Amino acid sequence: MSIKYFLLFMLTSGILAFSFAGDRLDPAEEVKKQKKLLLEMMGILPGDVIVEEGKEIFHKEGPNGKSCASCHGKDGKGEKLPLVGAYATMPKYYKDIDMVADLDLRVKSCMEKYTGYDPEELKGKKGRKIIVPLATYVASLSNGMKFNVQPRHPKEKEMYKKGEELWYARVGKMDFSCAMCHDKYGGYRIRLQTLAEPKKSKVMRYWPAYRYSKDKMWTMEDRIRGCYKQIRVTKPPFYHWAHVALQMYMAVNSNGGVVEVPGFVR
Amino acid sequence: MKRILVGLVLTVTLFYLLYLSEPASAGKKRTFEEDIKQDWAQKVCSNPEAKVPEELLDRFLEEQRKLIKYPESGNIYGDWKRGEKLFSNPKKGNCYACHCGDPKELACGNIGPNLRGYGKKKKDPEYTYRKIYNSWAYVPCSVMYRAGVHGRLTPEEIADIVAYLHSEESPINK
Amino acid sequence: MAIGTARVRVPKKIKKGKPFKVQFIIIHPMEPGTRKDKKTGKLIPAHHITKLDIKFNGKLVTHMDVGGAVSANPYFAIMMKTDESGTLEISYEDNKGGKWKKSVEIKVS
Amino acid sequence: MMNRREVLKLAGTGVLLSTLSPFVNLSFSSEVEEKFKKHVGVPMSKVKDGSDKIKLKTPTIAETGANVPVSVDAKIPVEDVDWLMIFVDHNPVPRVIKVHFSPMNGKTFFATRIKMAKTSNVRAIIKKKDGSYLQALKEVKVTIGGCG
Repeated sequence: MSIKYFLLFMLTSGILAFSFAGDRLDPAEEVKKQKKLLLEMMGILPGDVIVEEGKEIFHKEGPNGKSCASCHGKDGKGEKLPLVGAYATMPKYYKDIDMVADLDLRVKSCMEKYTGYDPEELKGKKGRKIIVPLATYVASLSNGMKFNVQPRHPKEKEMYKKGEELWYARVGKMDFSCAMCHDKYGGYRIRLQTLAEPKKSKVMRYWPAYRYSKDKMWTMEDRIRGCYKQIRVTKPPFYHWAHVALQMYMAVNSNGGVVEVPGFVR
Repeated sequence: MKRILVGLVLTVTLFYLLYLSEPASAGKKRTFEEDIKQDWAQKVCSNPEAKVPEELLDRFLEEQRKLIKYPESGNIYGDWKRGEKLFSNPKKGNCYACHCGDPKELACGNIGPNLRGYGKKKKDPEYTYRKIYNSWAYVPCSVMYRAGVHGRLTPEEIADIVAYLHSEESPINK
Repeated sequence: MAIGTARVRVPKKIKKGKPFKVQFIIIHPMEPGTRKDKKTGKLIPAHHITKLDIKFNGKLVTHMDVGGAVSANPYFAIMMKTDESGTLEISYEDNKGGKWKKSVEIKVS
Repeated sequence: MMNRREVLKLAGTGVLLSTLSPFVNLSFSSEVEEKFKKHVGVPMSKVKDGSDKIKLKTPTIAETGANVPVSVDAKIPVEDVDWLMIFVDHNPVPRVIKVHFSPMNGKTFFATRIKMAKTSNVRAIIKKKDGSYLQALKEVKVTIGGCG
């Protein structure tokens, strides 16, 4: 994570660098222009390229000769097991793995189970290079559709409950919960960054998202890990139940939101 | 003889300091599960309103007050220049994440009140110290983290921040 | 994503002799070589695009000397004009010997 | 009229400043000037202000230095332009990119996204084919991000 160190370096030096004699800009307003300018300038967003990469992986045969498309059809539009609209119903209970899975976990488990990928290949950061683009592509197949997650299976209900608990749980050395920053103080600023309001903005509809401050595509699992790191709590490993639980809670709160993946966020 | 004694004392202090600087769990990686374990107060605050139920309020406040400790020197008014660094440093106090104060700091948040001119409000520095050490002793379940309780700032460091907020010399009050 | 992959965007309708915008991004880490590794404290070796040529029907339109401070997955935009249809070819190389090409057809009306 | 004491005070300050300045003030800007000369090829003083002709667009405050959009739109016929350089004073390597145009460009336009190490001037420097230099300059403040 070299970029993180680079950021740290320039941010700390940035603090020393201000001298604003005379000009009366509202920093909070000025800062929004960066995103606007980026969006204006770009005929193409890097996120779109990553979706294309995911599409390639989707149609590429795995070690046992099958690709995702073998089961789900070309572009996920197969008659059996179509993926169009699937993301708008996730997280969800899957019988074959007897688990409630979020996007990342489902993609990973499918690759291991049906296309013969070596689980070792999909582990850790190396695996993220395959799973993130693929997950983004799969999610983008639901673009334009409305989120509709209704926990019915007992395990789904349990996940929702755990997610809600985690959402409100004050934890760690900074006593934060998701809710403190994103419900109660949503819309306020930490430094110059306006705190997102995931429930109001129906957050799941625009994740996975491209983060321009990191030049990287992030799934919601990456985002949740980032949040915990920022509140000084050890990050849950990828595909941990906490990701599924929190996304179950946020997904229900995103119901009705129209999927638009990948999003474009700071 | 004297020298040996001094040496012994120094060694012991050194080891003690080493012991202090490394928590028992050093070497072992902390896990998410360990880190989301809550203390009683955190549990009480974990509700959508972030409020302490009426019947628990007295116990809550009393417990939180008891957690406040003072610097060994007894001095709660430190060095404002050191305080400024602690206040600004994103890896230490990071107070500017939520508060504005020095007008030179553009990148300041608005979750907490603007602290510009705080020293002129004639607040008791001891109150300031206690509030930073444990905000929950004053505002139960506040979003302001309990810097002293969790050891994110030492009592001496908090005293420096108190000076930064109160001193006439400090850019907060100039 | 495979390093060096590019995506180019040109307007759908291009008029003869009228300047139009060519935008493209290239997937590349653009490591400037001035950053330190967090763990080892050592400099991370530079790995960035150094040269880029935009040619139209074999003729050089724009040449760029690219430094490491261009953002990761770099984006570039230029204007160009032409009286004839043809092939726009973007070729680029990095300091580690990577060389790539990307072509798009341009039709003027 | 100044009285004697004031004159003395002024003189004293002058001496103090002149002894200090080589260490404090000038060292930084001269470093930039040195780098400028190295990368641009001419001293800063040879480059004229062209802000009326060169439209340089950047955010004034950047919430991340990793990705600062920069676009240059110059009212100078592209036939007259030799090259355009984006130069960031306080980057470890100030020369970000050098773009050589041709008449086929039709317009002197360029846009990209750049990394900025810290708050700094961003310059768009144009060398014209007649050997003259023009520049437009903007300060971009790079700010500290969120939770540290």
